[in-house]
Amino acid sequence: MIHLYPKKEFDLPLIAECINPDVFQNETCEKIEQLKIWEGNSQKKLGELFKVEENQTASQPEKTAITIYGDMSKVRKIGACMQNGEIMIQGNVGMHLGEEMKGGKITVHGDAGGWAGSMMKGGVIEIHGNASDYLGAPYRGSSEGMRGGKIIIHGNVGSETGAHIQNGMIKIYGSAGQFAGFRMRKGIIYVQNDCGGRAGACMTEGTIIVGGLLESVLPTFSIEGVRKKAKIEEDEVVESPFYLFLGDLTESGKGRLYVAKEKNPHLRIYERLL
Amino acid sequence: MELLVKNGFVYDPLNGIDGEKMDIAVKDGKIVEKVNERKAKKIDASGMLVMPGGVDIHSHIAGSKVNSGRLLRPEDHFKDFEPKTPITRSGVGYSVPSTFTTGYRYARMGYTTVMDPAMAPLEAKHTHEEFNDIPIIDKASYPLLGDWWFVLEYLREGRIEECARYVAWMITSTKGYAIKLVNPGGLETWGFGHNVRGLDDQVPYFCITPREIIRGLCKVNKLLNLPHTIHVHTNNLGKPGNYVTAVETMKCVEDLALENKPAIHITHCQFCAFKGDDWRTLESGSEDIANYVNGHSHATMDMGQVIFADTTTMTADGPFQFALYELSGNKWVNHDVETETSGGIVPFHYRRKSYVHAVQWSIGLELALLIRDPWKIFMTTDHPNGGPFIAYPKIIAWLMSRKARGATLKKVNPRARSRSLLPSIDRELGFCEIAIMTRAGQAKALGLKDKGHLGIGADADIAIYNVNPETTDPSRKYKSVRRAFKQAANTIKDGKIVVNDGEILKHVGGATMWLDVQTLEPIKITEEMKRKFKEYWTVEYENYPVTEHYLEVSRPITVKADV
Amino acid sequence: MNENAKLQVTLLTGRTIEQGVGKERGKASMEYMESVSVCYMDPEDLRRLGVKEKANILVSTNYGSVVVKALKSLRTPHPKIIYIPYGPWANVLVDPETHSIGMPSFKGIPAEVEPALDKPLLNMKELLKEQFGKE
Amino acid sequence: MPVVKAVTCPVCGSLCDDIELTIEDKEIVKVKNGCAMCESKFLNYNGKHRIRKPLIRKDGKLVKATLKEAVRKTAEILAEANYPILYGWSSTSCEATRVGLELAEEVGGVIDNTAVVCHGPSLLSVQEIGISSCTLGQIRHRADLVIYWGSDPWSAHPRHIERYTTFSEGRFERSEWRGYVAKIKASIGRKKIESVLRRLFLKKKPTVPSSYLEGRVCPTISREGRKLIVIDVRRTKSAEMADYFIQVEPNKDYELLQAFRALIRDQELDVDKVAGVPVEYLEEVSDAMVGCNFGALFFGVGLTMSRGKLRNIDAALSLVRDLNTRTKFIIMPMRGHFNVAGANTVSTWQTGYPYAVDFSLGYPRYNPGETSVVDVLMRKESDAALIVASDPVANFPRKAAEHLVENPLVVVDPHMNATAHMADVVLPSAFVGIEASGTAYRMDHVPLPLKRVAEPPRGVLPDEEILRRILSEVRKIKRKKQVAAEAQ
Repeated sequence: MIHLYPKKEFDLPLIAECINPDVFQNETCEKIEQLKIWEGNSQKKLGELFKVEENQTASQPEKTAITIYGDMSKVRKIGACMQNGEIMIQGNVGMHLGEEMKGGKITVHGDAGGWAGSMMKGGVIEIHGNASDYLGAPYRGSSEGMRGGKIIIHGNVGSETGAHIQNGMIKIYGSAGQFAGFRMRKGIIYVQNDCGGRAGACMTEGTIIVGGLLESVLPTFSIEGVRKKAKIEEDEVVESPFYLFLGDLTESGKGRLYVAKEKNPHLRIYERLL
Repeated sequence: MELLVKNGFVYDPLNGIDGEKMDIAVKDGKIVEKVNERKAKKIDASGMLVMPGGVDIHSHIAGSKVNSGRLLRPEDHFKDFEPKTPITRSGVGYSVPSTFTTGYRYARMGYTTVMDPAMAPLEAKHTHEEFNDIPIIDKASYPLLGDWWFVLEYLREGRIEECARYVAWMITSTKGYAIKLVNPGGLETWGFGHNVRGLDDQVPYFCITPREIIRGLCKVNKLLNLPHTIHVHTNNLGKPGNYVTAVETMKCVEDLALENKPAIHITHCQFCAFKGDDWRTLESGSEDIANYVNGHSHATMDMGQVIFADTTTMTADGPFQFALYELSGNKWVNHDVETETSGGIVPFHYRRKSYVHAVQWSIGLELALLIRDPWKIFMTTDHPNGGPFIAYPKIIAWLMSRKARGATLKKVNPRARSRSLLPSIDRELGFCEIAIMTRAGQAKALGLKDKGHLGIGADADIAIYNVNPETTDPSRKYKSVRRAFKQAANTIKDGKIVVNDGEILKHVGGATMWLDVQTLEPIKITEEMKRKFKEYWTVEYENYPVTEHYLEVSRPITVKADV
Repeated sequence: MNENAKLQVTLLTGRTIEQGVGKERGKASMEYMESVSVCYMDPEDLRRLGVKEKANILVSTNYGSVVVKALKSLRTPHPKIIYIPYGPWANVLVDPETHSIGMPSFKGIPAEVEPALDKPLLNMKELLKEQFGKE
Repeated sequence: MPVVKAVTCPVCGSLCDDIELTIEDKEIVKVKNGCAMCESKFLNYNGKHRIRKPLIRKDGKLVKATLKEAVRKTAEILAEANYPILYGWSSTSCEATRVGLELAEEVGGVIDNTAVVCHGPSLLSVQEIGISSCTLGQIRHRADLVIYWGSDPWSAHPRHIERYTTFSEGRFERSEWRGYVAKIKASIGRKKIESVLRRLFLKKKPTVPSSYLEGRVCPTISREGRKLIVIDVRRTKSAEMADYFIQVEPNKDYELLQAFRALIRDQELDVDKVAGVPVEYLEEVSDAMVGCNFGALFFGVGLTMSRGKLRNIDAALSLVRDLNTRTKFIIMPMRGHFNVAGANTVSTWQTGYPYAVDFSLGYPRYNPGETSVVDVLMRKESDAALIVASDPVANFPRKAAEHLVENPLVVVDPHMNATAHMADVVLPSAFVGIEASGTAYRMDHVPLPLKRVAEPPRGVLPDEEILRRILSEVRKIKRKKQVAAEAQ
């Protein structure tokens, strides 16, 4: 198991794709210290910025684990493209965490920057604090969003969560910003608390479940009925009445938007259509 | 500076040299008889191919459309980038590379001259500004004139000589090189969202047909004595059954050809060689086209080969691009230009497993192989429409090796495979034919006298490829051929060594070639023209022309017209 | 006049031709300053606030507060919508949140307006000094 | 007195190129054809707020310095920085931006232009949807329906309507006000016409529906010829000229746009009102959209800056794209600064990306939100700044400006603006389009030459030249550093 300790408080943005269990695997501390990392516009060695410690363990999964202690909010692309192993961050972390991740697990005991789990294909990301905008969303200009895996956020998230998601699951136990599930094509987004407006804009398929207040439902969604419960996954079902909307009409979509009935009295006007 | 390329196998088809082992001498940027061997810098090319620098007759590398394509596709650049070095500028690549990268990548493949085939005259300054930032290679551009209101109006009235004078004015004002027609008549019609369906359809409000436009501009081209023929992107491009339109287009200028000289260039012919009634019944029309071309001498064409990759289609053919958007559902850019032309962009992924795409891939190669005379068909991908130009080495391998074709054919859509003519074609091109299709023939068709050959006085643009024609059988060892053409051992531009083993050694500015068309009597800018100008365009007459100040390395070519 | 009057409004910032003309005269010019240190309001709202035109008012948002001069809007009615031209005064108030797209929120910001007859309208230099402590 | 014709106006994105300037004793004394902003610029550019000498901050005060010192100081600041930002570019020439990009690459900085706080969201949406557009002449010749959404051309692009849209004279479509304007033009001067027209419009009875005029019968758009529709949160001056005005609730544009998208697909809505506007009004407008021969939708920062930002544009672009299956329709952003389109254009051809380009890793990277200047400032990451022809202290939210003024700050500008007041080095520059030539791109990407019609003050150079000097000085410093490093 590798432990990383930042040697200073970072001001400049850092690009650290090398912090990845696949890269660290079977490397000695000395080799890991030599890995390249960008701080602002200069290239540095990982060892110049981090103290690297190895903790000998016998079990295979722990061997490929990385634990980082400290504020990493300036450090970007940690765990990008990772396929195996585990990263744990005791502190905040910067943008593009686990970008294009294919497997393994990342746990953050703090907040994460934008584009966490961007274009993710597999694996799990669990963030105990908040996450910023574009969770699981694709790169600019691309419509290839998250394809698989699971993202669990215990805090709140910013806007455009799960934009262009094609499969996989995003669970948010706090609140979400605007445009959750923008142009969603498949998969599930669950928001336990409140959700900013325009959820599911331009979605064609997939499911969004809002357990709290949804600011407003787009006029291009039509009410389908009231459902007694909504299923997130096999062992997670929310038992409370939900309004079910279908949309987005602008894309001739058949996406399903569940909105908790009790928390959203302003949607009662739709009941006359049922 | 003097330079001597020693002991290479020289392929210089325009001078009848077919793989002879010889030296090429260079002085002051030109090929010379000989140089002082002791003083000259020597390049040992033994065991290698020596060819004139590559010439590309049709590749969208600059201008407003290309730049909109760049802007449209950050996801296309995202993973393909080139960092700055002490010599080169940084940039991004894949299907629509940034300007610096475009120059470097062409030079790395041994190309030294590239023609951008579509310049909206109103936005010509943009093309030239980008040319200044495309290093190493020489460039020129063809203004889009087939739907220009002046052309439509003068041709309708039969005032061909006046039309010719205005075309001359336009080519010189935009610093252009040839007359480009794209879906003639169709682009004006697209101004209100419609299209023409064939050569004899009327253009609304203008009472003229595509046939009359093509014939008219073909005559204008002759009156002006332009070095290249009219460069035509046919009507009905990209529609099943359009091979008929392509053949008719060539036929319609048959009588205008003089002494077996070409009178028309049909560009990216693959896209207009479709047989069948719809996409389901699509098949290759390559045989019909090849038969026609083999029997006539007034037409040249380029392939427009499809590569299986994600690319960005961009043409001035607005209605075609819209159809492509409807077909693919991908993002779509449209850009109509007042009184002149239109344009469109749609990203497109050619997939091996798609029946239509696999048929298209086959058509391009069939055309190149069924047309017997390599001086009539040139290698292009219509970059980036069929695929990015960096795929040229792949095409060379397919053309030179049945085995290479077979290896790809194995992986394509089975229905397309079973219908492809490729298994029945044994022809494998040699290095000389490749040299014709990738430089000599293109330079000849373009009328570029100093390019595409290594005769005395030619520009010292030379490509050296690390493959030995005596010991390498391209038919079997197509992979080493592909590798060799991907990264030239050396590229020499104007007598300077700019590339060594695929690495850029020098960032030099390439020239912009343009025609200074001199009419018998100078073009008078009448009050009528000025009035029309104010009516037709939203810019002032004085601000329209591209002044020479826009060309950092200007290479004018004077043309004496007959009007 | 109602000393305790406070109005909850939506703040828009944007371009005006006066600001455009003033800008071209020079950003340090009187014209520029006079064109951007104002707030256009619905006359109804002015009445509700109990202030006359050209009176100083204090506009506050979650991000800051600034004194500007109230002007009657000609483009009425737009109750509860106030308009401040782009410039250093507006910037004190706008929402810097970019939602990760690079663009702060310049329009549609919840704000509060109150009369501020006793508070001075700062000039450009004073405002910059107050905001950034540099001159 | 010499008259210079066909001058391109370096003020807004309309880039009118028919300005006539009368020059007397090397000074512009008269401006013909221009709008109020144009006149103001050409007649007042050389006023008392002009910077005439380079300034360097010493002991907290800006003091005069030589150009050489100022360039040297600038180069030192940039060469030593680990994450510098280079911002501005939309009020200078493409030629200057070209050098600016080279400089940014050399110093490994982030180069961003003012599009980021203007139509940046539009570009982001174009990258997802594409855009159906054209040059402005197409609209002049063909458009029988013109819509301005969240844009007030009367104030921000004063001659747009007259030159390119409703009041312009095209081949297939006539100007709506031709007879009118021509008649008055004969008797009185052009300037008066504007005020006459203005008064006329003010007198015109409001036939406009708005959420505040509920209960009225839904007015129909039945007029022949070119129609003008304005959609905005306020009744702007432009709105008063319109045949039809829709007042949308602030921050509800997205809902309205999406509703239009559904309506033109003949979908029914569950709601009666969208963004405060009754659906029947919307149906009227969507019928007009589908029924026209050539429609044009211009949108302004009213859409890019309000809630939804890029997604408002996403919906607008999608709406127009969808309309093309029914008729011909185009859409265009109303670009603000005269060469913001040019700054995007040059940046795109050199780097592949239109703005917010980060060179810190030696190659262009782009991700607005990450590499855009406001975000970099808000995260306090930059450690130096070069501002060219822009005034971010006056344009950025205070919190972003706060970090900017803490950075070593260099300003290249002809005028003393708020940012220059805060700077450590101020380099005076010539006015592009008046004292320096170059190229600018109109909002529809038509390149136009900028003329040099007057002399800059003695010793004052154009941006392009200043940047070249900085670049060469930076290279000198870096070479020295390298030599020193190698010697060790």
